[in-house]
Amino acid sequence: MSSGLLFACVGALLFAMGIAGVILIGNLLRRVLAFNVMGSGAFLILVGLAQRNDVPDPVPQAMVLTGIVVAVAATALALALVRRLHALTGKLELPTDEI
Amino acid sequence: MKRFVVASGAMAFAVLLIGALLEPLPSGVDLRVAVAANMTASGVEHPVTAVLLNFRGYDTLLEIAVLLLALIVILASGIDTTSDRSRATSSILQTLARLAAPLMIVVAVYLLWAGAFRPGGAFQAGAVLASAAVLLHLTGLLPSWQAPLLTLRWGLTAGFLIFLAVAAGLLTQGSLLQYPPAQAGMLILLIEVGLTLSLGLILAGLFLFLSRDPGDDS
Amino acid sequence: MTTNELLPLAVLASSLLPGLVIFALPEGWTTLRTTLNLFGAIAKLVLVAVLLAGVSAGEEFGVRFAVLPGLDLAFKADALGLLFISLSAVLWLFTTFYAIGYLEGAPHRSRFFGFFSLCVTATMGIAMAANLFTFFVFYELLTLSAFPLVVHRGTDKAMKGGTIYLAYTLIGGTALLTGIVWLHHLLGHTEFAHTGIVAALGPEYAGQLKIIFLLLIAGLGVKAALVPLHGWLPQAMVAPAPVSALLHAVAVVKAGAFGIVRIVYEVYGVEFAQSLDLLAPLAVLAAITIVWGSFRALFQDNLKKRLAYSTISQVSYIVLGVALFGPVGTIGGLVHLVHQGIMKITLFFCAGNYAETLGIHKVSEMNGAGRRMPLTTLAFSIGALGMMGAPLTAGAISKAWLSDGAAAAGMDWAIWVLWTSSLLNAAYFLPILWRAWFRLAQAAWPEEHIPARGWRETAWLLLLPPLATAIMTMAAGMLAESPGSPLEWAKLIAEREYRQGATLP
Amino acid sequence: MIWLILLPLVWASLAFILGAGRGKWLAIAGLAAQTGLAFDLAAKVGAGGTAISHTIGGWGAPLGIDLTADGLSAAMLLLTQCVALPLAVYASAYYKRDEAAGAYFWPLAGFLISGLNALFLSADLFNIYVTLELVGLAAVGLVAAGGGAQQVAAALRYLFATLVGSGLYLLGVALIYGAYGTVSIEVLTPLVTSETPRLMWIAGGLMLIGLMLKTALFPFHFWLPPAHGGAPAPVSALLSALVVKASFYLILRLWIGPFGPLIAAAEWLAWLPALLGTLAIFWGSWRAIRAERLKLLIAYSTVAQLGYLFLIFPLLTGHGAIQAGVMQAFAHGLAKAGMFVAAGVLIKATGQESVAGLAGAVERLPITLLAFGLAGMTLMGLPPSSGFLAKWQLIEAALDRGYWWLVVVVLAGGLLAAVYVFRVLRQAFLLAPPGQTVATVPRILEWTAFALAAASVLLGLRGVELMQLVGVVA
Repeated sequence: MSSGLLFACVGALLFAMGIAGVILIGNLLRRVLAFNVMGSGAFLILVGLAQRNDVPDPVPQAMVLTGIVVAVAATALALALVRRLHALTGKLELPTDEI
Repeated sequence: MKRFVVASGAMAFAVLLIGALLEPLPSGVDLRVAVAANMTASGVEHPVTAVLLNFRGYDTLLEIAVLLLALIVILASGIDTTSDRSRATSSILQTLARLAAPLMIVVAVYLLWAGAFRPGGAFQAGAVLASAAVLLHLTGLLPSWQAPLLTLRWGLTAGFLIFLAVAAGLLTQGSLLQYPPAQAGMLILLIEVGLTLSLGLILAGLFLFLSRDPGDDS
Repeated sequence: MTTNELLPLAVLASSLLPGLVIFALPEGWTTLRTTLNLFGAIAKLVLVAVLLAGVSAGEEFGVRFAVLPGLDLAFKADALGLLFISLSAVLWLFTTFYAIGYLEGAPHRSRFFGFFSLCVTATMGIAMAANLFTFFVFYELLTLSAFPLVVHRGTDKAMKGGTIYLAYTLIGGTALLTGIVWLHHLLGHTEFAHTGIVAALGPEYAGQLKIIFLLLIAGLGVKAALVPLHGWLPQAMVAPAPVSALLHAVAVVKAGAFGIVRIVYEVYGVEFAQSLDLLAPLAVLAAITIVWGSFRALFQDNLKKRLAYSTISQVSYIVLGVALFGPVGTIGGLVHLVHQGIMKITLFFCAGNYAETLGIHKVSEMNGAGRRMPLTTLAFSIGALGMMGAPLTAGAISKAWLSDGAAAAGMDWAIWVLWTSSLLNAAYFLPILWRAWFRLAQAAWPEEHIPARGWRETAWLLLLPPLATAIMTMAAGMLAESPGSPLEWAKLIAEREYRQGATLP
Repeated sequence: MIWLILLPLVWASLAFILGAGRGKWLAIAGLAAQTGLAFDLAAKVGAGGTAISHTIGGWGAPLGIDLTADGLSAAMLLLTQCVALPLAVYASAYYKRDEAAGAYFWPLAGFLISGLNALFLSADLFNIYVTLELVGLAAVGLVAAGGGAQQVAAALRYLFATLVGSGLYLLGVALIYGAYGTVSIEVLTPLVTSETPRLMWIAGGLMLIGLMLKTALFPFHFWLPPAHGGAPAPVSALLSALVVKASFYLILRLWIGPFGPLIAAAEWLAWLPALLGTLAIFWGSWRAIRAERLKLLIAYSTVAQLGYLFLIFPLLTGHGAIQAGVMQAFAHGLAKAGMFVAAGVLIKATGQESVAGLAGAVERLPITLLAFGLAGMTLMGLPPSSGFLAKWQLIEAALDRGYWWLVVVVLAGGLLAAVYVFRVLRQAFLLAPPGQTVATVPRILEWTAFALAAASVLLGLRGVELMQLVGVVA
């Protein structure tokens, strides 16, 4: 197994863990972290899988850089909203009642 | 029950995906060749930077828009306007931070310049700048930010607008972001300088706008 | 665009444009609103007159627009359509006068007249539709624009009536749409044509065509108030009198009946429909409706509800006439489309006058109304006698042709149906006339709004329209054989609808 | 066509620089210009009969990124600008000066619209991911802007849904790049065959599920009603009319593009979206019929109406299905925008959020009610309206293939829509309760609602050009 493929397999595991976390975890801070784990998994697969014959491919690397910035933006936004919710309700979980 | 279902579902998905990853792949396009072939025309020497700011520069343009957007959303969702609590910080930390900050700026400039031929570039440089600001803030030297004033708003958007202006200006060449090979290096540097500044401010803003404690703990 | 293309559009515009302007008018601008209304109504009459002259001279009027590739919004003013158009246009004018008087000082008049004009526009569209798609567009537009009129008063009772109305018509519309799209799918078009279009399909489609016929008739039967789809009509009588008069006696129910005429003659073709054995069941359904409607009318104390059940019964005369295979029945049905409209609107105008002048809503309150309001009651009597088929009225002509048609078609049972209905008509109308003319009035009227002044028993605008339509009822009966009468026009249509050329007695 | 992306970015940034609550004229002027551009592009594509492309940076796919405007893209761009312009006019009068919710409306709306335009034009899977995030984050920001706890909670729920959705999409893109070394749709499509590796199937599944989550297709609709029902009226309108359509467009684009061979190999797959669409129609209508709050009713109606869009998938192998889908997208886009802004006027004027509080509204706000009624007509699919044409085309396409149950679903959905639309209208026609006070609202709010609703009806009289445009493929 080439190192790239190994990265990709780890990425698959991370993605699965992350998405399970986003679905299951009630605490919003931890849910944001789970989302980041999920994103990292996708990035690992993108870079790892494209790395055929162990020669790196700059295109997915650039894509991952773009993806990371987008993820940073999303994370910051999520954290801001979580803080806002905390300030307004004093809770770190979404209300369960459906409107 | 739900935990079990979701966890086993995720597990099954991972197994399925890894199984598929291990299969032999069809022969597709190999962009490494194309990138290498066009490096000379790209205006930079590092392939990742070439992809980021030239071949797929449009992605980067939109990416900066996303980052700026995130900052605006944070402002829009409402920031606390309660008074900033003074932090008890030791003078040793403050002194160290005062020493570190100029050094970090130098590092940022180096990263920016290095981006043309080795790993580095505007985003990394901006991140270092931002972390300098965060460091100063955490040691109590830089107050957290309130609703941004005009100068700050210009600073936050300048990098993006420069990028946009260059991109649109190059429409005269035939299409968006079509750098003439001769000036490509210059223009990319111009964009990167603008971006470094604005990205530094935006990233710092993501922290400093939120860094007000309305609560009573922590 | 040539004049012949523009004219059908102008007929639509003559009610649509005033309607749209009226919506935007402030409530207080009564004069301008009235002027617009009357201008539209008169302009429409002029246009219709031009069309009538043209069509009888053999000219063709039509225009079409593509809505989607392969789907056209198409209009044509043919003889059959003009029958319905002329009826609606004439009665619209009278109803406009009546409504101006009826609603004087009432709130929301801009809204009322706006939607009223829309309803008339929709009716014109139905009459001039040159294919089923166009027909459906205006058919549903009529459904919708009549809703605000039904619930105009805004009371809980009005809402209940409106909801029932919608439930029936929307579900009916869905059935109709299903049939139309299916037909469009089979044929690739749904253009109306003399002697029908579906015969072009091979015999292997007979089963599908029967189901489509059922869907179409079910959809149209709701508006035509065929039993058992009639439940909405009595409930919709909560609407103000002009609405009941024009829409529920003429436009809406006739739209259904007219649709059935188009389907039988110009989509299926009467001969082809007969060969599929579709006409006899339709005739039976119409017969049941005729008897059942008359029977139920007997037990209604509320005057407007009694009239509503009478409408249910009478509209099915048209359907019966259509379903009687043969030109004589056709003429009877078509001429009744006009005659029933004139007679029933007279009755509704009068019912509105009783309610508006004296507060009379029930048959049991009618005692002595004839002495207090002789002219109104005279008009009412003419209308009622016409409904019974008394000699010299329009009703007599309809019934005579229908009976002859039944005999010609070999359906003698239908004659008995007509006789039964006439007897029942008499049974529910004569007591009203008896009470009005020969019983003494109560001490006080339920709620007297308009005091009598000399000759003027009620407001002029309320009195003149029923008198005019009553005179028309008599005229249509006595001058039936003269050129330009509804009967002559119906004969013209029948000649064109039968493939072999009709042999008229 | 590139200016359709750049212009909103420019006015969004300038509006941000101008400061909180400023920049509305800039935005309206920008949108007016964009509307002109969108019409121009549609005319060019329609007249030329072929797609128009723009190679960014002059590199060309697969190294660079291409923008392509075929009939479908041009139509969606047209819809976006035509809805956004009236909404901008509406919003400029809707937000009071110094209202917190409106402080950053203009920059956020600008980024949202540029994201949408970029998405509709992009022919590059990874670039589409970035635009998806641009749209998603801007939409979340608009929901959260200046809101209370409920709105922030709704925004968070929405944020996680949209992030998971785009995360799944991104993983799909990663797998595709791994398998074929390109993310250009044009380059990729001929490479994919039915003997594609399993990776491609997984990628397709992930992207489809991710995008369905973002489109709020049943059962992924959980986030939509609180977000669309809780946001300010212009935001709800933008979200319901346009944002959910973007991910639908993308599903359609992928379905008929790179994933075509996969679906041809397993035709039963097409029934999955149709089945979910059917459930969405019934469930969404049912909840709309039961909803107590007016805006929640409209939001559930969106859930139901989105279901229609997914009914076209089993029909894509025949004729006219895409046309039906685009017509439905237009019908719903215009009508739902009109309906939400009409509801915004009603709520602003009466101060009541419940359906029951509407009694007497027809006397006080006739134009708004007329707008609501016209929009409702389109949603019910009654003629003459674009909703009717969409339904007609859908039924015909279904009959062509002999799928009778789709016909039944479409017709039953229309009747259910009538139930919830007339639930509102009926209430509005009741006599006003005594002592009710109605605040005056700017007339322009009423008229923009009317314009949108009227457009949704008028399109029903002339759909030929639009359908010809949609017929233009690369």
